[in-house]
Amino acid sequence: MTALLLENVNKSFGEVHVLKDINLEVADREFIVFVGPSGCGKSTLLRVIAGLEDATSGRVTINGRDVTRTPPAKRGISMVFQSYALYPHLDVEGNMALGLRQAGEDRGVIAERIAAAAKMLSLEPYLKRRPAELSGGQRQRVAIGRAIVRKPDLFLFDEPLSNLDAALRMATRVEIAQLHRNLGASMIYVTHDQTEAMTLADRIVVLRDGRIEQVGSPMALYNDPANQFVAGFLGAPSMNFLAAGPLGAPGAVLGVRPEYLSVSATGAIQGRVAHVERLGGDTNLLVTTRAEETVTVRLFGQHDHRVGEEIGLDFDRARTLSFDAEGKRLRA
Amino acid sequence: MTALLLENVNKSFGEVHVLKDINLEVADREFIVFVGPSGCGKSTLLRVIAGLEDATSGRVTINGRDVTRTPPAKRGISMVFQSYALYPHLDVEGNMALGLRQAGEDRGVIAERIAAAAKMLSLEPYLKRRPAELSGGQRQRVAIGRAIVRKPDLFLFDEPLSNLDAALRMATRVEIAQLHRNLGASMIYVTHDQTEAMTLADRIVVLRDGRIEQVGSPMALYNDPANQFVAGFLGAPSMNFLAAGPLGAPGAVLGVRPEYLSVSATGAIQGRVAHVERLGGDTNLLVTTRAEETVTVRLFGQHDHRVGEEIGLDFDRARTLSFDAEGKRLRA
Amino acid sequence: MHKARHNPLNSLAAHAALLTWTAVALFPVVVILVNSFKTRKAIFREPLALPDADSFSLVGYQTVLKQGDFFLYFQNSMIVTVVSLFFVLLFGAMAAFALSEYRFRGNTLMGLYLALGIMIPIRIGTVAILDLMVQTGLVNTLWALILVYTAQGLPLAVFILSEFMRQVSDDLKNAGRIDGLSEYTIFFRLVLPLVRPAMATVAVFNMIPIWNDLWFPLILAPGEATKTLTLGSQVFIGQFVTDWNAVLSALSLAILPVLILYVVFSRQLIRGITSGAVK
Amino acid sequence: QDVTLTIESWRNDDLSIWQDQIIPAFEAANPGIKVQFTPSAPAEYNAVLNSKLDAGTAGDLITCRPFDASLALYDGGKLADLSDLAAMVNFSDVAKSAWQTDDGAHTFCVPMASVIHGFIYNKNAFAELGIEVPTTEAEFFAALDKIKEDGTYIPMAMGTNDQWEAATMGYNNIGPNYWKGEDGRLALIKGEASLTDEAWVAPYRQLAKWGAYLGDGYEAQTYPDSQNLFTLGRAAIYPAGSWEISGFNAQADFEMGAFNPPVANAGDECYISDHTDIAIGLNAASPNAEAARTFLNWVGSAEFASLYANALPGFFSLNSAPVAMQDPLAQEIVSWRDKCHSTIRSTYQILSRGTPNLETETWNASVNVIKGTETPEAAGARLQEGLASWYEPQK
Amino acid sequence: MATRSRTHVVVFLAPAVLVYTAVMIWPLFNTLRLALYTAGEEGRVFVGLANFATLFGDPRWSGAFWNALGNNFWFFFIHMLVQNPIGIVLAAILSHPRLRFAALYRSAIFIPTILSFVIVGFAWKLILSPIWGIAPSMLDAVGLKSLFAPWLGREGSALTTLALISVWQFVGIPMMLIYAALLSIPEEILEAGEIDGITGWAAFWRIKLPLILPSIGIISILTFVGNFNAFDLIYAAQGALAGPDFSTDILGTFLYRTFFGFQLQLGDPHMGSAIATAMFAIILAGVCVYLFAIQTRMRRYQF
Ligand SMILES: Nc1ncnc2c1ncn2[C@@H]1O[C@H](COP(=O)(O)OP(=O)(O)OP(=O)(O)O)[C@@H](O)[C@H]1O
Ligand SMILES: Nc1ncnc2c1ncn2[C@@H]1O[C@H](COP(=O)(O)OP(=O)(O)OP(=O)(O)O)[C@@H](O)[C@H]1O
Ligand SMILES: [Mg+2]
Ligand SMILES: [Mg+2]
Repeated sequence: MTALLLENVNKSFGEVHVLKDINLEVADREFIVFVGPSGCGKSTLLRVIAGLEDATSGRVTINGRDVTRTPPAKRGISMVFQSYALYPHLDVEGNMALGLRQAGEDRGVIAERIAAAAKMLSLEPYLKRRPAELSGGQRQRVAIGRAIVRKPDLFLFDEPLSNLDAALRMATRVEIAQLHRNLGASMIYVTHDQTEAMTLADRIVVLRDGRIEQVGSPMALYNDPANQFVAGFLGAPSMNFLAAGPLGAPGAVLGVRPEYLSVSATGAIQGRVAHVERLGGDTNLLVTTRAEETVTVRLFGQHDHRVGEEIGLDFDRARTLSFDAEGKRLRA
Repeated sequence: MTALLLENVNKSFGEVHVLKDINLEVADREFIVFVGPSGCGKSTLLRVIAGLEDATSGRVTINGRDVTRTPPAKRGISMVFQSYALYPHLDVEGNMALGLRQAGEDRGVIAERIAAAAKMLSLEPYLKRRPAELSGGQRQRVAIGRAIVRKPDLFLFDEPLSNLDAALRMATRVEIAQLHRNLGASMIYVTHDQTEAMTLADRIVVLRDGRIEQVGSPMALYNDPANQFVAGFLGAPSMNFLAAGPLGAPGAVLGVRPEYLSVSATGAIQGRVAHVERLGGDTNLLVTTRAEETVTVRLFGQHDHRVGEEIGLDFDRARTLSFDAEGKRLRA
Repeated sequence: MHKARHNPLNSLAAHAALLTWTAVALFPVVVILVNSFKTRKAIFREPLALPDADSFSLVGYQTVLKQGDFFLYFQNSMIVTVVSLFFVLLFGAMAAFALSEYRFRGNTLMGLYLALGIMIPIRIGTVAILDLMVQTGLVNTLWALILVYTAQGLPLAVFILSEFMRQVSDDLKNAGRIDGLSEYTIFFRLVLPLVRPAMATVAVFNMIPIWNDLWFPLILAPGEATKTLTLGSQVFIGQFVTDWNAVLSALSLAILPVLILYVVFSRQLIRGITSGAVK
Repeated sequence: QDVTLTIESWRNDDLSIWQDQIIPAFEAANPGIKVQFTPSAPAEYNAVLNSKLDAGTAGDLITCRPFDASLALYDGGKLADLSDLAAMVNFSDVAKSAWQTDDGAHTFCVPMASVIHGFIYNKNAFAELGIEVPTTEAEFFAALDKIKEDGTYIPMAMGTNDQWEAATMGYNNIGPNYWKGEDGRLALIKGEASLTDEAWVAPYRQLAKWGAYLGDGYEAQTYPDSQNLFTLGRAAIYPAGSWEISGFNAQADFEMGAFNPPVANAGDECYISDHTDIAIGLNAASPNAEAARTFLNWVGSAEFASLYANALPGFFSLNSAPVAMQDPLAQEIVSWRDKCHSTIRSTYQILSRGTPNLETETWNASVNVIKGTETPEAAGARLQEGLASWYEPQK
Repeated sequence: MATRSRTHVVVFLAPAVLVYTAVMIWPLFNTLRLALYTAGEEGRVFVGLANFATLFGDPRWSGAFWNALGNNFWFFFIHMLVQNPIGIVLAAILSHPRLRFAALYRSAIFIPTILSFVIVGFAWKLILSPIWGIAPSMLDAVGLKSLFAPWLGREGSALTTLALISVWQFVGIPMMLIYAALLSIPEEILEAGEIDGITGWAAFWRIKLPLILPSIGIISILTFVGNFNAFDLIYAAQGALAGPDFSTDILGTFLYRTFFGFQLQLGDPHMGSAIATAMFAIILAGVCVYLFAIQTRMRRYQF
């Protein structure tokens, strides 16, 4: 079944056309991640799905029901905000209960659901605390808890981890993945973070300037991007683009991921090391080629290259991608 | 020469003892990075060096001059704040000039220095704009520019990149490294970000709970940590710690970095794959061992492991570290 | 502490400046209070002296307290002040919420309309207001006063509260919407509790003119049963009055209640005002 | 079913006298009628009363200011015509003049009291300094000089801060001797005299000399200041209105005497300002007109006259029936009626109907003259010009 | 949410708008309307703008009006020049992060603001009274007796004295507002300044003051509206005649005297309304100048 169906959704704020003909189908239990540069319309799209903004045109269907004119509360969704948006004057329990109480749920049912959510999120010791008395990670979990207790068909997350520090972010990422597995609900997740997108998504939706550029599984997008934008956007360090001139079709651009380059004295590309980043687990070389292009090489493990060193780089032709001058993928 | 010397620096806020006996020597032109968990005292230490907080006891010497009682402006330092702390009412030029004007510098000198800094940071087109009209990355550069024009002996950075998005952060990181090379000043840099710490630092100072845990070059800390805390803190994904029981000394803990584990049917550790994170360039496997420990394995490139799969893991004994029950490194 | 940063001389100067102004601010109040406890002669001979065994006298307070039913007046003043504040806050907050939260045609115009009131002294509308109260039969009831004070307090309340409400996070209100809260519940359960400090600010600013007003009680509710404290004590502040014991005592008595009300609201006021919204 | 009558008044000082003496006396004699006295502050009385009358919420009985303020209310239909009230026969035409239409055809308030101007002095101080009570201007200024020389007392307690003090206790106190009381006043109204005439300028000339005898900083001295200065025994002479008597009796712990405004030369005829000040009328919209008339008849009775005059010494009855008063100071002052000619304040009737308002201008001129910021002649000229600008007979 | 029901907007606005319109705007409008009429033989007569012609054309009226307006500007000027700077300085001192007893000072300085005008007028009249002698004897104590004068009674000084009393009473309001604005300046900006060597007064002039300019703008316009509506203090201290010799007459007292009458002068609602209309126009003009000419040019900073 389709959890969510967007048909020709458009959204304008006055003059500004922010979302352009969005079509998307999200399957049941699917985990969808929206990525794209800042301002491309990710949050807006999420808010249109939530019903916090009305689409200018187009149709939103959730679980087979047309909700285009339905208020947020009746759409069977939950949303977790970047700022958590916890009710500061209510304790953790109150935060989770408010929506249910409003809906007139039975007291017993409310208590039960809160208990279950608190257990799942290890929030039991904090039920009586207010948001101000919680750490960032705990607040994050409360926000998720508030979403869970409503038992929605569709979860919406708008950059839920961006306020957390690195370590916590990693841990919470794993928790969210588990949650998805346990709850069996569909999720739509907006993020800026490569790693989150790659690791959490069943499918990634790449947005750019209010349009969907490509939709697909993380590996499909990584290995088989539809265009130069998607290719460059995914992967860190990002893909090297070389004027293909000497190596391929004239006018075309050749894309090589940094990890597909290898050091070899006789390599096709000759250059000198401009900068070395030693990350412990791997090493990035920034190499300035003869053609004055900068190429990033990613090597696994620790390596002894030094700045200024002349090196040659080789790569597997089979693993390169070509793009035309407009950035469209040229398929062999 | 020593750019900075900290001798037995202590700092308490009322009852709370935040910095405990800090001793540190920073050489001329050195790039030092402070890392450590949130709240460990990184910012406080930086502020003590800057003179924004007074040390409760101990001595701060900058460039051979005891500055323990000197106000910030007279210490020959510059500081870049996490929030940039630009003067919102002044344009870029004004932001850079204010300190010099206050110090009564000659107009010509001021103009010259600003021009030089703007050139170095590619800020020339924006000199007449105010901070509100700049993007995050540009603001960041203005903050750095403001620090540069003062020609300090010592630069202090408090998480200068943490408000930037991933792409910009990567670019600015490289710029800062170049800046360090060009200016030839000493720099002290606080960050949460692994990659920044590893790539920028000449030496990393690991703080924990107000104490220095270890000081050393990034690779030295990565490969030869003094204790379990440092070992676990550096590296992403972080080091696996296994009860060494079956494999080594009883009571001890064995540390293995995820990238030193390899998949091999006959491996010493048997387990099943609990989760697979496919990042495109590399793949992380979370494996639950027979001993119910979770082990992270980092594989270069893309691999086809599936959740639930039974696998064996092998590792190079030479590359493991042992720690005693208190977390102290046990050296062979 | 903070030796490198802070100069003790500066802090001394700061305290000196503040103490000076505090003295200036409190001096007249102290003069009134102190003299209200003195005999008439002592008030004139040594206005700055504290009352001693000779000059101590409560005659002023006795005069004042036997002049009318001060307890009743006090109660009336309390009711009028508190109920008016309640309506100013409630209606003002509701209107402010509508103006700050919803984009609708005429929003700005409505904001301007609601601000007109601070530009014309409401006193000149007295006759029309009295007419209105006569027609509605509210003359000589506390409701007449409450209505006038409510109307009079609304413009400033709307102005201040809408500034504050703009600062309540949109995400929070949206979270409420997704949780199924109605717009009313969002207002009462989420927004109102969060702007409490601002409400205190408005309360303090409105409380003073209401409590101290002489004009409307005189015209709309001069009856014995509805007299307010200020109206009740004006007997001593009239033109032909030389009984300074009574005057000073009445003034002292009039200072106290506002002072107490102020203390009640002031912690919230400081918080409200320092949360930086009246900018 | 009792009827309750409400009285509007500016006399909040008299609240307890009404409550304790006057109202009980009336209620005892008239069962079934209750009376409430609800005064407001004098400064706001006119504004408040007008608002209430316009809206129909004013009390049944209205305390009447003299002349135009009440006349305007009558013309506006707010006050009932009381010409036919039985008790009106108890009042002389002069007594009623302040509350009649200009042609004297209709009377709309029952006169209650007049106040007399003069000087109250500290008998102890006069005795101490060996000063005789002055009867002529020369003696008056000699006395002032003597007090000033001695320095123990401020010669005269008066301030200019409140303005009306200078006009009422100054100009209108001493003026009638110059403009010959009613003769001068009526001539002015008819347009036969002018404010630039010597008779009207001379009082300013005397006032101009007063400044020297007033206390330090008299410019900022308020009316209560003046009262306190005198009752605390720091000043010797107080230019007074007779309404001060009860307050002064309560507060001063020395003996007081009074003298009427000294005349220019010994043996001259003396004139006093015996100003019809307060009356009471019937709200035309009162639903209790019957009971109110009963009350008004009682106010016009000899019983009320005696009650009121003794409760408030200094408010002298306008009733034709003689009133015996206990207070010696009040007796002294009222005795002037016998030796001098009475008149009312010059500006109150007719002459203050337009803008600029002659009364207000007189306040202003009196203050200016005392302070020396305007010469008496200039003041007279300015007032005359203002009056002529709207008052036909003076054009 | 353009397409959904909007009844709640109406519900939220209705009570305030109803009460405000019925009890404030309608009566005020009804009164201002009187400016176009005058009292004739048979009630009210429509005279168009004749009342305004009188107000501005008849030298007696216009003299009083311009006098009041001029005094009002002086009154406002003193507030701007004394009250607001003192408020700013006090706030600047108070906002010092480690100042002790700050809450105490703040409350004490705010106390005059909550007193009624009657009390303020009375208290200061007593203190400045040459008779009662507090001010003279205090000046005497420091050997400055010669400086004393009956300030409230002199034409030259009465208005300024009253303005200063008003400043005394209301300095708490700008202080609180500026204090709030100062506290909202992020600590890091000030610290950046400190590292740049900008401390103490330099920090105040070069960083804090420019950043609180918008608040100062708001305070100025509030002061303007407040001052041009002022009435009570003058009335309480000097009476409706605003003596001596109208030297403390401001629009508020002029309006009161005209509208409600005074002593023997009868109230004239028609001329009164004309004055009120003129006042309204002046205040509105001031507010518009602020809104359109000043506020739009002033930058507000988001920290
Ligand atoms: N209420 C609004 N009125 C006008 N324009 C808006 C509004 N909300 C968003 N926009 C514009 O719509 C575009 C998309 O905004 P949106 O918040 O969806 O971006 P985003 O992809 O979420 O960016 P980010 O990654 O920075 O959160 C932006 O250009 C933004 O300026
Ligand atoms: N002004 C202060 N008063 C009291 N405690 C303080 C103050 N400033 C910092 N602390 C405490 O000192 C400790 C160290 O704070 P610090 O800001 O140096 O941490 P940090 O390492 O910079 O953390 P983060 O990574 O979160 O920025 C924390 O526990 C903090 O609560
Ligand atoms: Mg977004
Ligand atoms: Mg920090």
